[in-house]
Amino acid sequence: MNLLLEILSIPLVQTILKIVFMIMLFAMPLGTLMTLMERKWSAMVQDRVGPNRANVGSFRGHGLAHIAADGLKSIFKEDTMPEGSDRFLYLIAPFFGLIAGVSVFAIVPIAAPIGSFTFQITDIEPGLLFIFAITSLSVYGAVLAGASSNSKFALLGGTRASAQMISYEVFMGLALMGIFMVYGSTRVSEIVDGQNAYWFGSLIPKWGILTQPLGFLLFTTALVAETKRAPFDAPEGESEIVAGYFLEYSGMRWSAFMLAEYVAIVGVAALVTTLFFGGYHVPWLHLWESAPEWLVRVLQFAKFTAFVVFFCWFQIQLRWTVPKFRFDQTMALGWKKLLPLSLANTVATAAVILIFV
Amino acid sequence: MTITNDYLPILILILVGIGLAGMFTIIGLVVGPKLRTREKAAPFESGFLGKGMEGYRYDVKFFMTALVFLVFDVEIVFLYPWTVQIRELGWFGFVASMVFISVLVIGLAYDWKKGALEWE
Amino acid sequence: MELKVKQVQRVDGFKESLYLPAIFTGFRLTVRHFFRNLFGAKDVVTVQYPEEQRPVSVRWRGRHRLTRREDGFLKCVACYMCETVCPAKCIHIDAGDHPDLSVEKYPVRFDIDELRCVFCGLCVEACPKEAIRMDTGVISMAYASRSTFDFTRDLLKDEYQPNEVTKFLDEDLPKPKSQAEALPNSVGLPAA
Amino acid sequence: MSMETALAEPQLAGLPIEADEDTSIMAIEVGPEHPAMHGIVRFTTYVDGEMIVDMIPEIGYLHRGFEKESENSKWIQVIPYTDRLNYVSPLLNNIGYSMAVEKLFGAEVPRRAEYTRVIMGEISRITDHLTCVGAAAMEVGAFTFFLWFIKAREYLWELIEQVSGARMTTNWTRFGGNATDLPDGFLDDLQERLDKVKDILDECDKLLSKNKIFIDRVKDVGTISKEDALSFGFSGPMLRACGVPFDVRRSDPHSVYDELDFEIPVGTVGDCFDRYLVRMEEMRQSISIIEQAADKMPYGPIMTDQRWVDYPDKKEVYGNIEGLIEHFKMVMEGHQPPEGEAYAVVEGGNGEVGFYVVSDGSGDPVRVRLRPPCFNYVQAMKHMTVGHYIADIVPIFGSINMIGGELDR
Amino acid sequence: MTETTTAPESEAPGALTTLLQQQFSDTLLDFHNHRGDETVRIKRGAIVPVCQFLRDDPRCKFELMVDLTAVDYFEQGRDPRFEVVYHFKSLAHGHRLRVKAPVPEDDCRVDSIHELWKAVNWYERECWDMFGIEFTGHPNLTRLLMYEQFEGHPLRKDYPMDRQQPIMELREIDERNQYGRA
Repeated sequence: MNLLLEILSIPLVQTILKIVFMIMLFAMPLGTLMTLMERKWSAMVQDRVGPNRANVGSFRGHGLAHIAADGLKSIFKEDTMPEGSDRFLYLIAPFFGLIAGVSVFAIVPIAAPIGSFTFQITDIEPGLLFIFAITSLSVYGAVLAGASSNSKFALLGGTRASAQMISYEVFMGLALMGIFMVYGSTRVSEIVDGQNAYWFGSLIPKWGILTQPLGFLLFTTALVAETKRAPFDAPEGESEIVAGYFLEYSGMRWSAFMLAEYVAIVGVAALVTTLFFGGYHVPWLHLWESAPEWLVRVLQFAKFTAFVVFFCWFQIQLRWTVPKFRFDQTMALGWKKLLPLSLANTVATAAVILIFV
Repeated sequence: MTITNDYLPILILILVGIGLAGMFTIIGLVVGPKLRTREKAAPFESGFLGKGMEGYRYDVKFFMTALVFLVFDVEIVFLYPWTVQIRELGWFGFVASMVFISVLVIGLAYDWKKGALEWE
Repeated sequence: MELKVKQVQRVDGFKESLYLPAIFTGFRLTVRHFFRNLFGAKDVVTVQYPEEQRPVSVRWRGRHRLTRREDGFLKCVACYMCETVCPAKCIHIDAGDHPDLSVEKYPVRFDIDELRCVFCGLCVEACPKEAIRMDTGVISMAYASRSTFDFTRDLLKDEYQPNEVTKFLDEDLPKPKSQAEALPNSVGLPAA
Repeated sequence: MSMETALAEPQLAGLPIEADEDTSIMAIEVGPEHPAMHGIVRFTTYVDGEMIVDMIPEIGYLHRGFEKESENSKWIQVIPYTDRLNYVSPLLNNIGYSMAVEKLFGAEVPRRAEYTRVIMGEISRITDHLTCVGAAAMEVGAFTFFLWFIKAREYLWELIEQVSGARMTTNWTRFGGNATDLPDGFLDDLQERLDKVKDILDECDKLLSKNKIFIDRVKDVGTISKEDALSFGFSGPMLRACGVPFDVRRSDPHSVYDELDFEIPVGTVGDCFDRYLVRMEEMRQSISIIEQAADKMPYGPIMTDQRWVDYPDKKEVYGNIEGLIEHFKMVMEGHQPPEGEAYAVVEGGNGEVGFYVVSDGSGDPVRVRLRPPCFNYVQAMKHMTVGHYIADIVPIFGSINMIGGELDR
Repeated sequence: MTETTTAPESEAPGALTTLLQQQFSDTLLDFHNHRGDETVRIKRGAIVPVCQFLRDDPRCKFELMVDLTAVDYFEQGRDPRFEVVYHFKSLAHGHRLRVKAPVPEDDCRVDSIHELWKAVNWYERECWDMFGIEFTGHPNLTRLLMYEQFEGHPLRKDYPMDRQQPIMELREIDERNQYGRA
């Protein structure tokens, strides 16, 4: 028993356990579930039933078996490689999306720390700046996939993806400046703790959505554009350039792209929750002073998960509500509307902080 | 708080990402059937046997976008320290940053006027 | 009536250029549908096909059926009208002498190639005897082998199972034993 | 046009640039195997970056020889073929062809038959517009919109099924009337379903018509001027979107449309947005037409009593020998319209559907010609797309409502 | 057989026919007004001036070239064998007109009117494709519905229904890829 506790107190072991929990038990299952939920939820919006036919024996689980069926199907599909493609780049392109998607969870806390033990894989000082660095990595996935496929449609998709993603990165950073100013840090744990404060005694929590409403809109928009989902899915553009940058991919490598996309959805939801909705903090929980510590952690994790699921749902709902932008309109929206807006937001936040604080 | 403790997890995570994608690739390569035909190997060309992207040239707009991005992204990086330290730096920092931001805005206005933002 | 012209309204003003109001309106609609269907599938129109079948109208032109006379014999008199009028040329008839002398002919062979059939219903209209009908209500025919679609006179059988290979043979048709027995069954002639 | 010809005579192919090693122009095949091509057609698109500089449409992928097949059939056997022309509004084709043959016969159609034709034709027009608008919207990303429209279309197709016995392959009209009358209780069901369709139209209108993302995609895209549209032979909603109030239902009054009150929606600019709005409004007008026609529906026969125009009444066929022989003769020899030629026109789902029929007095047609409305639209695709982005092919092509069966016949 | 119908001939000429009679008296072959469809048959050489007149004259003002097709009277044994049929519609006056130009089999050509209406281009291509009637002056008289290697003209009455065409090779997209290159 002591030995076990001793092993568990080694930081590296703790880190690995956290990673296993976050990735294998939280992000990946949620991402995989999203592949089905995208279809089920869209079906509900569109007055359909959605997939419900795959079965294991008599078990259908309202379509849950489709997750396994999809996986099995793509395993047994041929992994094609188009003629004249750059084999190495074609091979490594699916890696980047998954790396970026997974790495986002490094800085997301899911519950309050107990002593020195944090429910967060790592709490680095640059925090969100790291996120920007990582998300820009996923540009490579799209660009390399598009460039190496030796297909015109894929190339168009790849170039579109690169232009769109780097552009939206600019004001993704700008949109978050307000948050940095309000909470005075780029470290995620400090931003989350900053949101645990209240206005008017303990009436209204100081969540990011309330301190930075415009920042929230801009950041969410930029993140959705970063994940190349509707309404910013011009790089995929399934009706004009067929499937965009991953047009030539099939089988498991195609699944890697898909999984990366859905993990990214979860990542976006986790980031939005963390930065704008108090992270794991359950509002007004501090009023219940006698709450046992474990229950508080469970409640915090439950609140965090609920918000993450809600924002996953929100992104999927958004996709099935709005049409998509044309590529040049995406760019124009970014550079001509969102960029000035986020600059203005930054300046206004700075002025307000300096005047009132 | 050492570099190792803070950044090792990120390295591990990147390895996890690589591992996942690698697993996917390897499973696909090992288990999937291999029946290559000429039609299947040809890049998609709406039903014809295409020749791929020979002769394609990038639109110059993409390079313009890259240039504009470069300028803005690098300049925005300079703003981060100010945002974190805004209370300490006070109005002096604000004015200084405004000068900096106005340079950015002028740059944006110039690009806009020059049509670098138009996708025509 | 005079020509009335209505100019369509191209709404594209300031409110639209904000993007968000329209997106919120859209959200209200889609979310309403989502929750209506999440709790009780109130708006779902999907038909779960093999278990649940869409009710078809009584006029639905489905698989063909050959009707019988009161004595159980085929109504068809092998007049070739349906064969002539069929635009897909999917009906093939061979005529033979009817055991009931008052009827003259009956189809020894009556084949319908349902793979060629376009389900236009012209054969039903052309038939002067109401011998062929398409009122079985069968909306889909999906069988494993091509030969199953070559429907022969088995169509006559009241409970037709195309996957069973049993054919409806001439022996299965009721046969009057003598002329005297045959004549009263026919229409238009006085009973002997 | 082959490339050699094009290069030899660039001014004829309308080449925008000279043959030159240093151009950055790339050919992209859009179609036939392409998700936006919901009929089969090939557009060889030449793009400079993302901008379309030239486009060569190629059609004929769905050519089934309708005209040749018709000339080798009897007159009545052509009606099932017409279902397969514009397969989202088959009844309008049925009506158009029957009108052409009736014109040859000089036959009168009973008023009840005309009114049912109006009701069924307008239902078909709504299904056509639902498909067109829905599919075009789907391709700019509004998938929900499309599926709600398809739901509405399903309600209407079930109505068509109640009357004709099939959803799409209706084969419903005959020369001098219709094959079947409206069933009992049809008009109540009709009203109920029309109300549902109206609700869906309102809902979809709210979802999309004021959404700036959608407006951005369709506004000032694929604009065609009034003069060009006329010169290209546009008709139907495409021409009306340019501001020309040309509607065959009013300009060449047929059937009982002159007893019904409706407005012709017209646009101003002639872009995809106008076409979308015109079609949306036309569906509402069609619903109003159906409601009026249902109110005014007279009682009476549904087939003409003129002999030799259609089969004799079933009662006569079963009851007396003259009727039987006449029936036999008409089935075996076919309907025999008198010698002559006729061009009958109906306002189809996407424009003027004209049938030109020539008879030599025998049972086989000499010529059955369909004038397909979307033939002209696809011809004008180059005119409408050059100068736009690749992504604009999608809304433009969606708005012209190309139906492969009708285009290629 | 034709109890209900009357013979199409001996009907009074319509207003447009009269106008065309005045303008093109020497090229007008005959006319009829069967079932209210005003129809004129003209010599094929005069098709361009007649169509020009129909489009531009304020009394005609046919903005729409509705349809262009041909009819093969092979089985009827008529001479000339083909007839090219034009349908026009005027929005200003609301009238329609059918113009027919007979074309003999041995000299199977008629002047193209593609410069008058933009829509004509494809209609003439289709007509050439289907009937083999050559439209002189057409900029790009190639097959439209059929493929380039198709043999024969399918809508001619002497083209048998069940004729087999030679099987084509799988087509690659060489030629069109080379846009703007020598």
